[in-house]
Amino acid sequence: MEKYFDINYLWTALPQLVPFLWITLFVAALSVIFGTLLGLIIAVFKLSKNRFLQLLANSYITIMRCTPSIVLLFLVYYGIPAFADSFFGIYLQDVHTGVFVVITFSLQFAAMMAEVIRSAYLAIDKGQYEAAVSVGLTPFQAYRRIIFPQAVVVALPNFGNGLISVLQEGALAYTIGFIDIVGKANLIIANNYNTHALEIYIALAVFYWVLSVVIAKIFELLEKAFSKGQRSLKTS
Amino acid sequence: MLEIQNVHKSFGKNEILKGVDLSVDKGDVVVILGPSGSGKTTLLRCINFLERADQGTATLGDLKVDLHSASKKEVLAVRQRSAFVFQNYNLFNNKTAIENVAEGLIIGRKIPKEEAYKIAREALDKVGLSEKYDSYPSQLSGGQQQRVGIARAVALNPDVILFDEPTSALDPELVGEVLEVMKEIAREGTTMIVVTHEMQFAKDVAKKVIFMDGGNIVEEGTPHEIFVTPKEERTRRFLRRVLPGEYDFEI
Amino acid sequence: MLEIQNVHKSFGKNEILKGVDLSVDKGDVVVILGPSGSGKTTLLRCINFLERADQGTATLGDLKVDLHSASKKEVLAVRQRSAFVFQNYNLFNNKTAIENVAEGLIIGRKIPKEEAYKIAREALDKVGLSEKYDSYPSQLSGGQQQRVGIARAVALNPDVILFDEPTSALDPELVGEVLEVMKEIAREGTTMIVVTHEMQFAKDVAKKVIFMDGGNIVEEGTPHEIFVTPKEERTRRFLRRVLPGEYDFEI
Amino acid sequence: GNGESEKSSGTKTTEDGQEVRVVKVAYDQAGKPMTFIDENGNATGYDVEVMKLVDELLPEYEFEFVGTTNDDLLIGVEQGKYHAGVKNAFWTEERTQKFIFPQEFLGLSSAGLVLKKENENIKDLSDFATAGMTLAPIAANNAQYTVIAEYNDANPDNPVKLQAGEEFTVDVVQWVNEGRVDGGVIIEGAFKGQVLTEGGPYYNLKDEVVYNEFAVIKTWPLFNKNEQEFADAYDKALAELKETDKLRELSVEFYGRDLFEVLDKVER
Amino acid sequence: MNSSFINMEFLIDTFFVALSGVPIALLVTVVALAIALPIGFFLALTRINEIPILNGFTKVYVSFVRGTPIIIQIFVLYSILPLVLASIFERYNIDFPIYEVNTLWYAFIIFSFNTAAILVEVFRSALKTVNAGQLEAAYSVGLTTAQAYRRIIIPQMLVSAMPNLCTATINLIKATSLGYAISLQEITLKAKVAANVGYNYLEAYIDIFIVYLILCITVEYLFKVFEKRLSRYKAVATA
Ligand SMILES: Nc1ncnc2c1ncn2[C@@H]1O[C@H](COP(=O)(O)OP(=O)(O)OP(=O)(O)O)[C@@H](O)[C@H]1O
Ligand SMILES: Nc1ncnc2c1ncn2[C@@H]1O[C@H](COP(=O)(O)OP(=O)(O)OP(=O)(O)O)[C@@H](O)[C@H]1O
Ligand SMILES: [Mg+2]
Ligand SMILES: [Mg+2]
Repeated sequence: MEKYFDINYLWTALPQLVPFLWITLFVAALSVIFGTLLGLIIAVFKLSKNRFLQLLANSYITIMRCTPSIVLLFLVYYGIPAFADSFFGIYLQDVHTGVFVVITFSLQFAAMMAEVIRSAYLAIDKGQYEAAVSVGLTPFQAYRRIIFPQAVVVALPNFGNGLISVLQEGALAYTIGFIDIVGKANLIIANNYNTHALEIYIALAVFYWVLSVVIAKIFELLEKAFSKGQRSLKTS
Repeated sequence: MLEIQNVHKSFGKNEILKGVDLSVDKGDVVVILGPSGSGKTTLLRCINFLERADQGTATLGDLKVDLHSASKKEVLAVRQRSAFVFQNYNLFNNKTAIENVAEGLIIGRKIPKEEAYKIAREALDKVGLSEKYDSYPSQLSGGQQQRVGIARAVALNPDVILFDEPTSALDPELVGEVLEVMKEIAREGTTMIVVTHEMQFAKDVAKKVIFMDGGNIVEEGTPHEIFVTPKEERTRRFLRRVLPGEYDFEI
Repeated sequence: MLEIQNVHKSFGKNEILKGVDLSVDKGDVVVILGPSGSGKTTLLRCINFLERADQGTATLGDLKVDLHSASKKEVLAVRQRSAFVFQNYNLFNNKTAIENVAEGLIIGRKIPKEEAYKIAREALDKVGLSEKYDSYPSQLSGGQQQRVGIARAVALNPDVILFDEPTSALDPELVGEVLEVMKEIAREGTTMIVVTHEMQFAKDVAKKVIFMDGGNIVEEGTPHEIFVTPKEERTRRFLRRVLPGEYDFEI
Repeated sequence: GNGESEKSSGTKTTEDGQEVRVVKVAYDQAGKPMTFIDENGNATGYDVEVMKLVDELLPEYEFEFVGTTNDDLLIGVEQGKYHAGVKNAFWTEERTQKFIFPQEFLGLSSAGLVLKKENENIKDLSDFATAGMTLAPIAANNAQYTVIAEYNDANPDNPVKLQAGEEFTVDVVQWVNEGRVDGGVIIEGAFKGQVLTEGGPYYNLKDEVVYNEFAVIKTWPLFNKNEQEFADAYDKALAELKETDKLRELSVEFYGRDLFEVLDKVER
Repeated sequence: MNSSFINMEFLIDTFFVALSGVPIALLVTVVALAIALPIGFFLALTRINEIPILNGFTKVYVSFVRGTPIIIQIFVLYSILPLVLASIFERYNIDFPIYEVNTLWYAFIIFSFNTAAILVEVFRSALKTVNAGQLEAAYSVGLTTAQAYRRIIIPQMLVSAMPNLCTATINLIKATSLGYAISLQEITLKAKVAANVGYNYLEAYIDIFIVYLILCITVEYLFKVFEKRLSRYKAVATA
């Protein structure tokens, strides 16, 4: 198999891929920001007492959960411009591919975050809120100063996982011609007449692996930093 | 000082409070007794608007509010004049002991930070926690946590403090320290309503003991009246179950 | 019946048990007292191999085992001749009351299913739960759960039952029903080792009371010896803290 | 497609006052040597270079080349996001319903089988099918897939085992040499680039594998349904180009061979 | 509204084409789960009990699978596996026609490999939710470790694992859509092949979308029913 596996392809690919790493990270960062905001809204809907809003939130989460990313990506990428054009006569075909990528992964991340936010909120004992209002804080102050800081700690690990998964889903963006790190890898492969893809993909895997380990580590540290005063979960 | 009238509260179809009246004079300690499920907790929670009553009024000094339809402003006003000590402490997990005590002063009462911390330190000293200012709740024993809870209430200098079984989540050995602190505070003339099963405390401290059952006040009177010469059969039955057989009550 | 010798156990650098000896005769009830952290739970757990002791032996009837190096078979043998009642019940959450009791009989003892269920029903009847055969633990009150726990132990008809603070997780009102069941079982001649803070129970039922502190047995004797005429200052100090001031102990 | 998209394509005015329409021409950025991005990040390849020549001949148009994937190119041209697209596309009846195929084809493409040296005697698809050989999967959106599928339709009693797959997972030359499959479909230019060029990735296999051409096929640019005018302009320009040797030169440059020499034998 | 934009006839025809890929997608899902469940559980135990070498191995394995996109895993395994096996077979003169193996086998291996790692984490967190007292109680009535796990721990663990298992299954079904990259005759590939003839991609993707939606919602529903049955014992405590 030495005939086929030529490690030189891997070494030469690494430096070519590096500059595109930031595009991947940029897309992930934007998706995380928009996705979190949208997720917050959906979580509020789901927690509300209004049946209709609950239904809305549940349907949204189910649909997102059940749609393969690649399918969602295509539906957004082709569906939104077509829809905007047919119904509103708005021309969106000049919009950069990256925008659709960000929309897709924001939509998906929002569904994940809605559940993360909701469960973090529910994980905080109701007594914390009651104690806060009983010493004369307004409900808003109670959320901001007591509930929110504690919920953040609960949400952090899942948030980290969500972040890693958005990065990974981003690997599909090249299928609509988006040149991030995976797109670049595909271009390198194409320039080798579609040969030696394995080496290039291993290089990619290395990037992703290191990235995810680093992210997991960062979140572990964040969690530690934020959870001062929290009981460690070790049950004696 | 505090007067509650005709409090009704249902959860779904269950009527938990069936028109409860209660009055406490300034500086008095009232102890509420009663079997599990009789509505003691619910009554305290209604007073502090942790639950909305279906009906009823409360008069706290010159402030008169409807327990059902009070406005946000009125709710806040009642809460700022009262304080609550929870059975399971409910200290703010993300704040140190002193931050727990200062929080309500700084944010709720808008007292300058420095002054608030001074008050908080005094309150913690009073409950014997001078060493623990900067400990997080998770670093304190149950008894210490509950003492922070009491300091948090006391620091607010409220018109009335509501205690909901403040010692029942504690190990038997730790009960004593918390009761001691409560007695001390009572002696200083703080108005208190206390739900508890600690008969000795009721005997030593209470001005009035109230026995509740099934959402009603069955009987009220001095500790002696309730413990030694209860009029109602239900009261007697309850006391027999709770007090050890050989318990020899003397006043 | 049961004889324990020279039990040592450390967690990390902390030596929790420092050579404990203990013997119980058939049909006797031994009560173990002691402050929190003195090693009472650890001792019981070592006897049942829920912890491996660092050193020590146990003789259970004709079975003699090394508490440190017993083989899997010996461990199983000890467990099949003893039973444990846990502070927080530890009922099998996924099994009904009767299944909880029958489980050890059917799987552990290989008793035919039908017979096992018969034994289980009798045990549950004995603790007053004839109505609750098919209830899951989540559908039972704390006192009922602990009674199932006791039935589970009794059904095994073990040489000795180990109780670790069986009432301390219960609401005050529910303590009585469990103590009552335990007294009943003691009266039937079951050998029991009981860690508890219930002095009244110790007084009424125990043949021998053991006071532990810091991993050692400080004093042992009849209830009268320990409660009324304790020899050791440490025992006296402990009793003073645990017994209410006016507690007037008479034997 | 739809009417409104036309308005949105930009126009510019040159210094001599002429209106110039900017059109987007998409190309498959992973289609070396037909369409690809060179080391400097510029669009090139046979199809792209021809379109650049067309652009030169059409002063009223300015081409903007947009690199993308196969799938996006097809849908994008159909929807009007791109005005035209080049991807070494073959002609099929169904595709004429979605796109305008102009009168003039863009170039020629030699498709063939990669085989092990020992199977040199397999000259075309029917030999291949008769020998019961296995074929490497072809991406479902690749025209090669359609060619084989059409052969199978025409020869129902002697079909080739056809499997759809994904471009990047199948390294055709390697698979054939390994023995993972008996043969694979490849474009001549790609084969030359991989195997026959010194320094090519599989130059070391030049004596192990062979390329047996089974067809030379015309390839077409695809135009959006509303771009008839643009397509007509293209036709005019391409007819002009075919008068010259320029296309032949490009064919030699990218495919290593002047395919126009066999034009009279081309069936489709 | 532009009616020519979506070709209804194609949309409907292709729906059934896409639907015909469901059995393969489900087959891969079921086989992958069947292989991954015991492996995942076993590895979770090695993690929880901190068994020296296996624990480290599992950590790396899980971190690789969770750290890299599945499409890359699919590709790397699909390329490497036959090469490695072929050279092993060659060395030991085993005459096995490795290249005639159906892609389905690759799919089984790849998705089992991936799913097992996911399940390690699912089971690990589920095992942690079972109170240690349950095991002790089982010991105290004379059950062996194996008996205790089979009768007490696993039934309880499964209940808290159910929601995550459901998610893992749905993600697995969705991930089989990437099987198109290795010529797996599943939903996405079938629809895309159909789309290629006339370039009806948007219609094809709408069909794929609908098929997955139906499939996953059904699975979600089945899990809910099953979970309810499993957690009978958690019946709301009536105080
Ligand atoms: N939020 C709620 N929703 C429904 N029912 C409730 C709620 N809170 C309390 N209850 C019911 O109201 C009744 C009275 O509860 P409450 O907590 O006031 O009793 P209590 O006297 O404090 O009892 P305990 O001594 O056990 O604390 C109980 O039957 C309880 O189940
Ligand atoms: N698994 C363990 N690891 C480390 N230390 C332990 C462990 N179990 C118990 N200990 C320590 O051993 C000491 C004795 O514990 P043990 O539970 O036996 O005391 P106890 O007498 O039962 O106290 P209590 O009355 O509070 O139940 C305590 O200091 C405890 O922290
Ligand atoms: Mg209460
Ligand atoms: Mg203990």
